[in-house]
Amino acid sequence: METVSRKTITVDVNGEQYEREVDVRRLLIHFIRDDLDLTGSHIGCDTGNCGACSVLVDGVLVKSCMMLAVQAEGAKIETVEGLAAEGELNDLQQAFSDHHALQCGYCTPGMLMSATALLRENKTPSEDEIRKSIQGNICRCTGYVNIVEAIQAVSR
Amino acid sequence: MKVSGERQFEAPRATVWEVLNDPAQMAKTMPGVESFDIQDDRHWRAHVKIPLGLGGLRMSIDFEKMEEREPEFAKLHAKGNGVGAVLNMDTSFNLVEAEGGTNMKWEAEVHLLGPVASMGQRVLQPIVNQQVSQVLGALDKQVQEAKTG
Amino acid sequence: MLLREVEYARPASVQEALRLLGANEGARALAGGQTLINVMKARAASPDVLIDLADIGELRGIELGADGTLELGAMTTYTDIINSAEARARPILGEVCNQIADVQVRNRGTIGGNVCSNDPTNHLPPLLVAIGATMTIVGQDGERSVPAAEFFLGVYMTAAGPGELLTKISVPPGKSDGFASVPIGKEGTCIVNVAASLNGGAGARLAIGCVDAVPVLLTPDSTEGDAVRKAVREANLDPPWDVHASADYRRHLAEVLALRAVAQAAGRK
Amino acid sequence: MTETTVTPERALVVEEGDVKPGFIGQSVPRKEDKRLVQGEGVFFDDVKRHEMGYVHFVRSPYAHARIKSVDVSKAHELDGVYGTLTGDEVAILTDPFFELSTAPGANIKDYALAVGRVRHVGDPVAAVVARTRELARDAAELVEVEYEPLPHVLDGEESLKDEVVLHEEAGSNTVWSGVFDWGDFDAALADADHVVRIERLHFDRFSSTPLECSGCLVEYNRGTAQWTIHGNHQMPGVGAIWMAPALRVGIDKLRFVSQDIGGGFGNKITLHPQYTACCLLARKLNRPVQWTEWRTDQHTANTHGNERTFLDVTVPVKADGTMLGFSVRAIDDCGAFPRYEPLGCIIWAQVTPGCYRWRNIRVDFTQVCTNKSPVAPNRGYSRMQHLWLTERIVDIVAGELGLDPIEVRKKNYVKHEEFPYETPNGCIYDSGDYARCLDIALDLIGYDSLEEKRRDAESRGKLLGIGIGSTLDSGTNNFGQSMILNPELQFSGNNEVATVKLDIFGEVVVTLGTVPQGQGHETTASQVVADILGCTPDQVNVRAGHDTYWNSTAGFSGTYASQFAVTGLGAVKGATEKLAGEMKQLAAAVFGCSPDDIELVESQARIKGNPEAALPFMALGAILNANNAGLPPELDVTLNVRHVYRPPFEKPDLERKYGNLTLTYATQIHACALEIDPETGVYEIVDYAAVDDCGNRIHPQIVEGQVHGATAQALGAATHEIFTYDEEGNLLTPNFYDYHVPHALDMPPLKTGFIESESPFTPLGAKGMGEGGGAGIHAVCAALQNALGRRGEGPIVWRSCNPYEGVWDLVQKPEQTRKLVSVESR
Repeated sequence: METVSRKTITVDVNGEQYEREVDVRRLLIHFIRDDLDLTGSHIGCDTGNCGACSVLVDGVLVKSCMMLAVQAEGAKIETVEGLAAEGELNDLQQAFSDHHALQCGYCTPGMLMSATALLRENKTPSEDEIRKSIQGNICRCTGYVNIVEAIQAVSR
Repeated sequence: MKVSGERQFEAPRATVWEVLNDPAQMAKTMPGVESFDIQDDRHWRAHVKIPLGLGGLRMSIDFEKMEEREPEFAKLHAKGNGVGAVLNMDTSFNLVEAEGGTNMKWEAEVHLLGPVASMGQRVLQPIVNQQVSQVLGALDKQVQEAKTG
Repeated sequence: MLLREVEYARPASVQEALRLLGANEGARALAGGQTLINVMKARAASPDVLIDLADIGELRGIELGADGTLELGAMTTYTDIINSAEARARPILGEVCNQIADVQVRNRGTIGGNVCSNDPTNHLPPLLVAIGATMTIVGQDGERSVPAAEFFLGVYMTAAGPGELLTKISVPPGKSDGFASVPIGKEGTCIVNVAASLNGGAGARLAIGCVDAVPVLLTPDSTEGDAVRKAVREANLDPPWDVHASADYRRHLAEVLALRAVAQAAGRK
Repeated sequence: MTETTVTPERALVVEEGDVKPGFIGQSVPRKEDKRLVQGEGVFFDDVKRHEMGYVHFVRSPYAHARIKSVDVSKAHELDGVYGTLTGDEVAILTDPFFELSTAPGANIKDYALAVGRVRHVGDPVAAVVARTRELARDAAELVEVEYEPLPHVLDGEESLKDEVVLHEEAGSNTVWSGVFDWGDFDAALADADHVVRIERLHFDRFSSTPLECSGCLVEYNRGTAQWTIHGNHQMPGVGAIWMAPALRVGIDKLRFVSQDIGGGFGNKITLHPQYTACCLLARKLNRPVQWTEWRTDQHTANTHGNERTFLDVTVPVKADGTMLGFSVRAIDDCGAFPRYEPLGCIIWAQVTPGCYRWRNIRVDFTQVCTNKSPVAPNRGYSRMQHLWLTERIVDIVAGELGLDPIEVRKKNYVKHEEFPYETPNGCIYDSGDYARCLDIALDLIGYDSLEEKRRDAESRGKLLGIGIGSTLDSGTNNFGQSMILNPELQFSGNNEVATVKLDIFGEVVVTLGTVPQGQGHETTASQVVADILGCTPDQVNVRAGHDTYWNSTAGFSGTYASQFAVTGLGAVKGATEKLAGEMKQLAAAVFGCSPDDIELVESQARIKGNPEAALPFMALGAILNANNAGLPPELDVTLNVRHVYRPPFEKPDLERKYGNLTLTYATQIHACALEIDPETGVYEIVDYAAVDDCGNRIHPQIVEGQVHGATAQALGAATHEIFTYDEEGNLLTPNFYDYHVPHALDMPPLKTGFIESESPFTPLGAKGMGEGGGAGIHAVCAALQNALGRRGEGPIVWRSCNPYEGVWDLVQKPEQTRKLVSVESR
């Protein structure tokens, strides 16, 4: 085995197969946004603190700005674009709107992925468990009040 | 940021002075030095990749001898340019004969600019201490070689 | 946010990883990447080659030995530790891992990556020193064990040198441990953290983090307040200054938190 | 449990219940949500163009240095680099941006890139464009800039000495200075029973850091010499006013387009330098160029909030606690370039007395530049800093004289029956009931069980503190106040524009001149249109975002300074009422009756009392657009209507610096309970209430969301968020690693309450209310003071930001801050 600076990778994103050649240095978030044109996931910082880039990789919630695209070789990736089946909002997305859990919507994709990961593991989380599940997702508009309420509403 | 200290060398002052003033020997004391070119006896430039554990910080550093009183005192100015880091450093050495060798009092005033400085604040001091201890260790080796060589 | 050119390989075994690390001068192991990738984004320090350890199965997993010793593979994530039944043999481990950053970081960040990056504000270096863990390092010339207290050498520098890999961390059994910290905000980066362990049999072990390049190990005469305060004062700590705290404030917090960590440890038989 | 229990249905609130007849006043589903929760919004960085180049700015590592040379040759040699731009080119191709200030500020030369000198760390020196983002950054590292470091100055007071001058052409660091003197302060001083003096207070430098950083994709059309800027500029109307003259083109050559913006909070108003550089590059390289700002660039070189030092505060007080006025010397640090400044030197005068009835106020105000990042009108702009001063005065005066800060507020608040209330400098507070909002807030945090809470805290070794923060959110600027700063400026009044049309198939289409960044304009506009036309919000299609060409815009178009509910919806209401009139005229022409006989209800134009005689909207649209033969010639109807809303303002009296500077005043009164661990200085907010009064609420949920978000930003600014520089001029909190904004676990239980004091001055009785949350800073400072101080002793909280070590210092060395305050009793 020798080291390479470019690599062809295949990934499954929201059920669709993609094969692309990428630089090793390309971050997964840039690969998703720029190469695959799935611009739902966002970038809000350059130190891995804000969580706007959160996606699920093989069912595990990660910040895609702290992974290289080549590390996602062969993985099954879920992004916000995959949550609603044919434009029908799922319960979590509907609850975010009903409870005004988003204002500018920039952190919302990351918040939805974190909440999705939480609810898959724990159907009835306490408020503290909810806050802990989105601790890695910064929001500057809502003060988190309605986001916690929206997740509570879906888990009740 | 000011850093200073003292160091004992088991070698006569003249030997320590000779090493300190020979850019080629001083080059060997610098961590991660890759290349070294000497313009004249007062100016030389070093290309270094300072090993920072997680990777190297590439910098080209221009040294200039500011002041010199053989064999007791020397003052150097160093200006380093790297990516995301600009280094301005003034260092001075005082050599005093002591029984069994030479006592060197040194001090350095380090000004670091750019993103590396603003993000690395809390690790800066420990890293500088690490680099200084490596330089002094290497300097000791050079002095021993000069003494026996 | 945009990395420099870098080479990459993803070996399937420790041996293959060692060969690649040895063959490439500027190579670094890539574990969870939760520190290394950020450092590379800032282009502050960039390795030339990344050896991704993700496919090396032997580096994962948590085993509880018959004598109660816990063996953790270097690539075990914080989340693995938090959810592991075996790891409850040393409860402080999961409790502290659960304070590190957030879910996303805990899902990818590894215990090996945490200790090998040895950022002065990390939680695990002082904890592993206090509870007397042992690190297993593998190099071209075989395997050796290094006690945690001698593993940490400097900022981002440990006993695992270039061309070597940390493969395993062994934690002796025990319950009466404590960990106290002042983080920036809730569960943020630590301003000061202190780990304490009382069941080494040889009296209390205290390790103070964030006050030097490496954890500062202290062994106070007893768990009494004055003894603990004396030990911290005699260590004459010289903490770095940064925007969150002055040297004086860190020195003061080290004392207060040492008392609280020891009290917590004493309360947990 | 997080309790947002206090919404319209809460028992505590007296006046809920009278639900508005139509959609106004209801929390209808937000139109924006469907796309945003599916990741289908369009933010500027989502826009892509074939063969676009990525821009990366080369930035100064020095706080102050002369630029001796910029060598881009090595950058050009890198494969994939499309081109570069340097300061010398900018100085030739453009003129400096015009300055609002009088001399010496007027003489400052501000360009798209640094020309001749760099004046703060991060100041852009050159720009490189390349095929990929990574290549652009690689190439930026190959640009060799030779600097000659100059001494720098980082402190406002120090900078006033002009020992180090940033702008040679200005000759001084003073951007603007003036004295404001209303009432008779000397008489008040003579009449006082006590005079409380506070030597120094300091409002720290921070920013509400929107999660989406700034940026743009710029296309240049060589044939028409016209630029299209896909970006997130909050105030394109004014942005174009700066950029067009600099680029030496007509203002119509600049088309701003944005759909979704990831928050702004005032930090996306002064983007004209970076945008101008991108326009030059798009033209020079004849290719679309895309600039995305990363977090570290945003903190080090984009915008900060105003940092303000208050000196020699003097407060005459009567024995019964009545405060007669105050005098203060204020020094405002605007960083390296006054870009939206010096407007901040007058904006605070919209709320000169704060919430209080004192009549004698003297402010000696100076704005100065320093070698730090430039400031922008961050949320609360200039009023927050001043209101923090008035609240600190009230708490310190109460503390020193042994009075209850709540009683002192009640005694000195403007009374409910005194509205509309004219302030000492001629502003008119339209409506409100400050005392009642305070009572609701105290009730929400269980104030009457205060002593019990204090004892419980002490039993756990903690110190309990309760603090109040009262603010006014002055909305809808009269830009005439800028003439007080510089009489030659030709800005006054305000405006916003909207168009409403009935399409051929009867669809109602609305366009706005505003630039929403999360405030839900599409939804609230559709509520107003639906209520006037008698249809439902779902039938109203409001075009998303802003487009200078596609939608209609006006000089002050944009979204800033808490004014949409008044100017934006005022324009929508005006346009819709005209359309309704035209629809009635058309229906009347078809039915042969008078327009007064026609009513618009259930999406139809009907003859009153005769529901069968009805024309659905589709019929009206079809008749006028495609079947208009036979209509009476004098029928002047287009069903496509534009309305510009202009608030009723006069030009201020420049001599006396007197006049109405803002149309509406929303209120926010906050109550904070916190516990301090005296051993470490760590403190935690254990209970919190925010009560809002912004006149008629168009969409209660959106209003409450603004209160939540602004409060969170204030709590961040009060506890950890601060832009600190080291002595080299490096910013030490350049990104979210060290600049700690509140995360989910940091937020306390937040309770909200509200009342609705209708505004007599606005089309819908509503008031702008996005910027009142600053009260959180005042409340935390007051609570810290309450926890640590007792009458006449204990420390003084003199800074707006109090991180743990700051509180530990207050506890350890009370005398250091105690000496800032003195009381002279007669």
